[in-house]
Amino acid sequence: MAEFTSDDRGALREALRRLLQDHGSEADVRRTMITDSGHDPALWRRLTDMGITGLLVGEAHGGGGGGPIEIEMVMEEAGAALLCSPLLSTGILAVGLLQGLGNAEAAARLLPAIADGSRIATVAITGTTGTWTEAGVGVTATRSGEDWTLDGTASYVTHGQLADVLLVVADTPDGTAIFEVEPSTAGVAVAALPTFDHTLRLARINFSGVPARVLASNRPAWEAVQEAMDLALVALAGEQAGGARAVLDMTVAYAKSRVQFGRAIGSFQAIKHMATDLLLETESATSAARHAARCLAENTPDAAAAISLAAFACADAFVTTTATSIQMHGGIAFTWDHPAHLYLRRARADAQLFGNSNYHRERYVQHLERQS
Amino acid sequence: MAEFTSDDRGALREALRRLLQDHGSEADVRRTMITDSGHDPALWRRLTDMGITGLLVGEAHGGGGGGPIEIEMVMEEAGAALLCSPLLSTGILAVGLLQGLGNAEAAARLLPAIADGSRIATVAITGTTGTWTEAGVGVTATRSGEDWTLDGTASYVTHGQLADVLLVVADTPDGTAIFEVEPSTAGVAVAALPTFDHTLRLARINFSGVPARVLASNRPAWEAVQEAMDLALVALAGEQAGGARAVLDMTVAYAKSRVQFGRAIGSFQAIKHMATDLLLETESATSAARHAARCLAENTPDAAAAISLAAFACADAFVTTTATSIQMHGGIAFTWDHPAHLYLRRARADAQLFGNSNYHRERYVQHLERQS
Amino acid sequence: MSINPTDAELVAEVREWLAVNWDQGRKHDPEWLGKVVEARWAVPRWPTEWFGRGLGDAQARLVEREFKAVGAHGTGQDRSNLWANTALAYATPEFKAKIVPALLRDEVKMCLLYSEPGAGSDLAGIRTRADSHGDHFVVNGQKVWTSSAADADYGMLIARTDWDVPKHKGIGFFFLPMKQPGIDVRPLRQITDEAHFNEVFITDATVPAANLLGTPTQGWEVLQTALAYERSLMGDRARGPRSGAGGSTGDMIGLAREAGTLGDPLIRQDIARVTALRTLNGLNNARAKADLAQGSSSAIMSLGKLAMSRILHEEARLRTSILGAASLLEGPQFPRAEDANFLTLNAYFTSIGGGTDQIQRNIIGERVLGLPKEPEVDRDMPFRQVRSG
Amino acid sequence: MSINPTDAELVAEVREWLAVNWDQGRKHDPEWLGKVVEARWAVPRWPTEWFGRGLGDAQARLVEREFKAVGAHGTGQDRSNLWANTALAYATPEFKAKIVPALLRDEVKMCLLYSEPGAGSDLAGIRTRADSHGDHFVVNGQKVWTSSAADADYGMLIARTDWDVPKHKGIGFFFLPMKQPGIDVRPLRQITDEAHFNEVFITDATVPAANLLGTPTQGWEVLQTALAYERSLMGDRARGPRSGAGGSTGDMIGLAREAGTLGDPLIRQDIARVTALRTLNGLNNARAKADLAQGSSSAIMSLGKLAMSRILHEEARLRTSILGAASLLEGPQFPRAEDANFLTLNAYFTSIGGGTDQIQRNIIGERVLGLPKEPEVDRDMPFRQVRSG
Repeated sequence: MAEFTSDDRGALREALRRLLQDHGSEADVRRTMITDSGHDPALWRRLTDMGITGLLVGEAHGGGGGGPIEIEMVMEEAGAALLCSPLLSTGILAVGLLQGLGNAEAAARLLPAIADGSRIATVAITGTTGTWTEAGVGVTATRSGEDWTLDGTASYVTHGQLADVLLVVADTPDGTAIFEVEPSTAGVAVAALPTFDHTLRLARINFSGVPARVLASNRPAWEAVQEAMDLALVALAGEQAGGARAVLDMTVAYAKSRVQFGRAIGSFQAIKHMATDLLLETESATSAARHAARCLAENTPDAAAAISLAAFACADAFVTTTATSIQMHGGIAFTWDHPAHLYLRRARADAQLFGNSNYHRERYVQHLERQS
Repeated sequence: MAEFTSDDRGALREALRRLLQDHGSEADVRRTMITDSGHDPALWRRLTDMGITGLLVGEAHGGGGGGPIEIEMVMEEAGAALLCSPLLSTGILAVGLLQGLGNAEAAARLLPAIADGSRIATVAITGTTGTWTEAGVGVTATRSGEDWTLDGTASYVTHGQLADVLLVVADTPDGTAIFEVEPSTAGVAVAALPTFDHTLRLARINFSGVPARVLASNRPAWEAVQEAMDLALVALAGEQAGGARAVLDMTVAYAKSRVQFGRAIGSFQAIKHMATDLLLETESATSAARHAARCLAENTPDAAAAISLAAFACADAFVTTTATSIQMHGGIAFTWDHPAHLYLRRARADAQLFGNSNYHRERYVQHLERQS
Repeated sequence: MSINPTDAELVAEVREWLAVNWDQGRKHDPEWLGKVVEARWAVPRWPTEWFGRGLGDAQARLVEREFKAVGAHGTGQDRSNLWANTALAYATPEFKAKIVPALLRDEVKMCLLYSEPGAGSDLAGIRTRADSHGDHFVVNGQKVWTSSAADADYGMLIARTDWDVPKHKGIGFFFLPMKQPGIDVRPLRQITDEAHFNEVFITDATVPAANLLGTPTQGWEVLQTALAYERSLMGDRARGPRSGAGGSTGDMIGLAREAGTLGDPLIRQDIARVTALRTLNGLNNARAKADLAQGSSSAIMSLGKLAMSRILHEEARLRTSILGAASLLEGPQFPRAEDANFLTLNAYFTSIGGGTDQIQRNIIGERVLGLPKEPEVDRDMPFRQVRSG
Repeated sequence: MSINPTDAELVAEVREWLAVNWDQGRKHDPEWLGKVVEARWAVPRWPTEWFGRGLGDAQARLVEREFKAVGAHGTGQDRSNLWANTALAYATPEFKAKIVPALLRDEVKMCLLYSEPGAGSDLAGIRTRADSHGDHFVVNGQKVWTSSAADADYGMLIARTDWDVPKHKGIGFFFLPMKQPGIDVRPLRQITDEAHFNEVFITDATVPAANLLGTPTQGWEVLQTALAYERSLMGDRARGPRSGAGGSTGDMIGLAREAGTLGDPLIRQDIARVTALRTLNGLNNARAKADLAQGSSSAIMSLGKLAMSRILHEEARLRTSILGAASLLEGPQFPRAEDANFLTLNAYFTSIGGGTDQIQRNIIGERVLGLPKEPEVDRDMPFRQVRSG
């Protein structure tokens, strides 16, 4: 991994923030979210130029060699700006899986194009149950000599309709394995799913006798998938913390300027106390996300616990903050043109991806049990 | 059952309220709760004279022939006044069990003395696990010819140390059965348990080869026990609703009179909004308790659901109201001499007796499933 | 029409009239309503000068019962017709004579022009102005959260007529003609992606002085009367699931069974908790009605909207829990997700609309519990000096 | 003592001094403290006129590190000695000369006489009076929530000296001698059945005018200084389980395992939720410290008390859930129940004491988020006219 100094990080955050101000404003988000692809290729190229899409890719493969700390930071900014992009799928989940598998050939073949933004990859994990566990996998792989074919359905595939490369998690008689499939292969049917969060894209993908290249792993494949999801959860935690912060700032600003009964509504205890509670939620989410990133970067023994904690704490904080924010704004936030609901939609989506809060709380308790 | 008109009920409530104002004031409660017996025999006689102790006992056995509606009402007043008495154990739980068993001999022998307040009875149900289910019973009965002996431990026996008669729920090879034991019998060891709620008395009772009279039932004995507990739960729900109401009234009165920053604290939104939420809790608890009483009195098909609902709704409302009340009072309620903590102690006790809220919520869902 | 009829006489009269005039296939059109008005059944509680019979509430309910029995519409407007009641109470005789029968016959469409972007919780802070020009007023400003404004013939408008008195004291209440050039109605897109409401931009619109209700500065009082009518009618305005397929909004058991999560102990506890909220609200309302029937007013009535707000938010949250990842989706293909997401957003209609939960708590704390009001900084200040934003 | 020593010189000096003067078995008695004061190690940041060395914070911390390394006590009082710092900042030269060395040597016991039954959240609303009689003041009133009042030689007292100015402007700050007839100290029994605090009834007690800190009406300002010292020291004042057997207050897993409820999915979720609160607070504090170390102040600091209040209430609730019916009991026989119940009550010490959660939210909302203050009805009114109750 490359060494990022705190100055490097600060500069990257600042540059990204400026980029998103200029090219990822609320108006840009609204324009982009109603397109089919749901992302802005021009902005994607700028993100690539800034090294964001390849941030996690090793330098040997043309990436920035960043790690969890850097991507968490990037995602705070992405969350604050409601960035519409497949970054989570290609730059984090797919990169994490490819780098974690230990398949040098696949890494060398796929990572450079992901890093330079020319190919978009994603990972198909869960089936129609929407549970991101080994039991939830909905695709089965059958072997015939050296050839594998895939059958079944993957669903809730993030940015599945944009992907040039699908990394498919499938059951085999010998356990979970990972396969590489091009969506154009015969037997692959990619159906876009309409999402409540209009800034997200999800797909259901049917596989019917699809020939697929197995990406052998030098370790149990599900472990590598779980690790990639852990990396994605850290990234999501950052997005949630950043989103919560943006909503809090927006809400506090409104509470200072909106006057009712001859005074700013933020002077009323009801509003003031809600704002204070949201501040605590937001600060805690930020701490949780950054701590999880640091633990994962340093591979500490409690990294798994820290990630589970961040997963539910940040998910709940983002939902609570956005939901309360609408109430605090009153009627204005009940309109489509106000951004509050866009954040609520994102918060509700983020709270489901890769397992909901109850699931992560249970995981967290299991870690606590092992530590106790 | 006797017919109580709404005027009868109003008169009874009014008389009881006056009695408790005169002889069950906070000072009386504080004086009584530190005695060994934890109740005031003189007040007990007055309650007997008013027909309270025998309210549920059939007229044939010298009682008032009242039902769930009347006892719920009585318990609202008892809860408001933090009445220290074994009413719940003897006048409700034991009476309910004796009348539900269908053992005419035992009823004729025991009920008149319970009604006239001269004997105090209780029911020993759970063992040391403190779960009021059939599996939680901690006493075993062994038969030898016509003779039965009891071994084991009953715990959390309400007013066990005051009782002249113990009705003991025990496991037999043929299922649950009910036994009658005098506490003075050799092999019975009654140990008072120190309770956090100083207005309550609980005992642990060890049985070691204790000869006992079986009270045969014309129905499965556990059903009769469950019915007696349902009656007790309705009574407790009334106590909780009444207690919550008293605490709400006390708190609102304080919020009107306490001045800080040059104005009554009840004019601040933080306090006002808390008070409003407590009003909703209290009204809902009152509705739930009275509805459960009515359903039980009329033996409606959804009576069991109504009782479970009241059990958790009233328990939670009483705990929430008392806990919030302390916060709303501030420092003054952190002192021993303020009554707020007495209510909190009672609320916490009531929330455990005969099953906690999680248990009753699960029961409620089971009823909903059957209805759905 | 008999004067001071007995109950039996009244019932006989209304039955006979219905037997002659009502046929089942009949539509509730102005023609039918015209007959009802003419026969003095529309507003039997009202005085005889105004299409009524001067009946007491009990007898008027007998009339309503008979109408209901045959499925006929149009009576009881003395309780239900917000517009007509408000006009009857405050309009000038000339305007009343024109508008009241038209309202009773449902010949004019109405809308409410109360809230403004700058005056939501603080309705008395409106800044739409109505400037007197002798026989008419000229109105300028912006209103919001107006239903049915595009079709309306008149809007019940509150506007500021005097800027030099405190805020409650300089407001006029008008029947503003909506079909005129100065009025621009635009649909207001909600977070649910529906448009049940409008924004109304008013530029130099005119309203005859005769359309003023009460005096030019009595508008706040008129408004309170109108709002009281509205509240007494409102009941539960919350809407059910959009898909219409969700069955009873309270049937979380069925939803969980269908989603395969009914066995989850966490979901089960949550179902108990949330179902209880709705059931308790029903029990509270039943108790309030029983109290009212016995003549004692009940604190519980006021709690209904606040309780419903919590119920709707909690039910939406529970639906989301039950569905899990399926709640990521929307659209007609995914009706359960559509419901959960729609209800999540639409719950704010109840927790914000018609007074936010926070305002409701103020009102209940003050009116029901008798807690003192907050100091109001702008209450006695000339409105011109009141801070806005 | 060298002037402007290098770090190395300073460390050498303190090490040498400790080597000569400190022995391990030594008690922290006034004699030892006297040596520390005399050698100017007690308050190295203070000026040389007042037992100090005028050191910067970094060097003073080097001294503290050396003391700590050998287990010696008594330095760093320029950070930790609330009483001496307050006196140094505001006392008259004559009183300062007398009291400051005594405080540094821990020869006088102190208590705080701030809160009153009528002035809790609104501390500036105190009604204890101090009336000037030339060279002394006569004090009358009642204070509450005082720790250690029975043993104290002096109480730091705020009392009203001028009733005709607004409430913040008529307060004096005194070192009140406690051992005098007019002072009656009574234990205050808490809901936990402990008595860590006192009520102090003050009847015609006297305090020399020399014991006044600042001017007779500068007390509110002096108080803010004293409170700031107190806050910077406070840390987590919440106490652990009374039984002492509960291990880490956060170990809910162990408690549930012992109670046999660790398999309950509801308990497991609750453990996750509540353990997370404590862990998050720790992470927040660590982040705040890191921010401070980097020179940027942090909003998080202010949130600690509010967060801790919630943690303590939630942990107590969870303990109760884990125990179930066992929580009905109390006493040394039932240490787990004793803990759950004690902690349930004692949580209010944090959520009420030192500013209620509600007041904390006001402070955070205003100071951290910059939200505007509420209108204060009594802020500029002569105190004599302020409503009390």
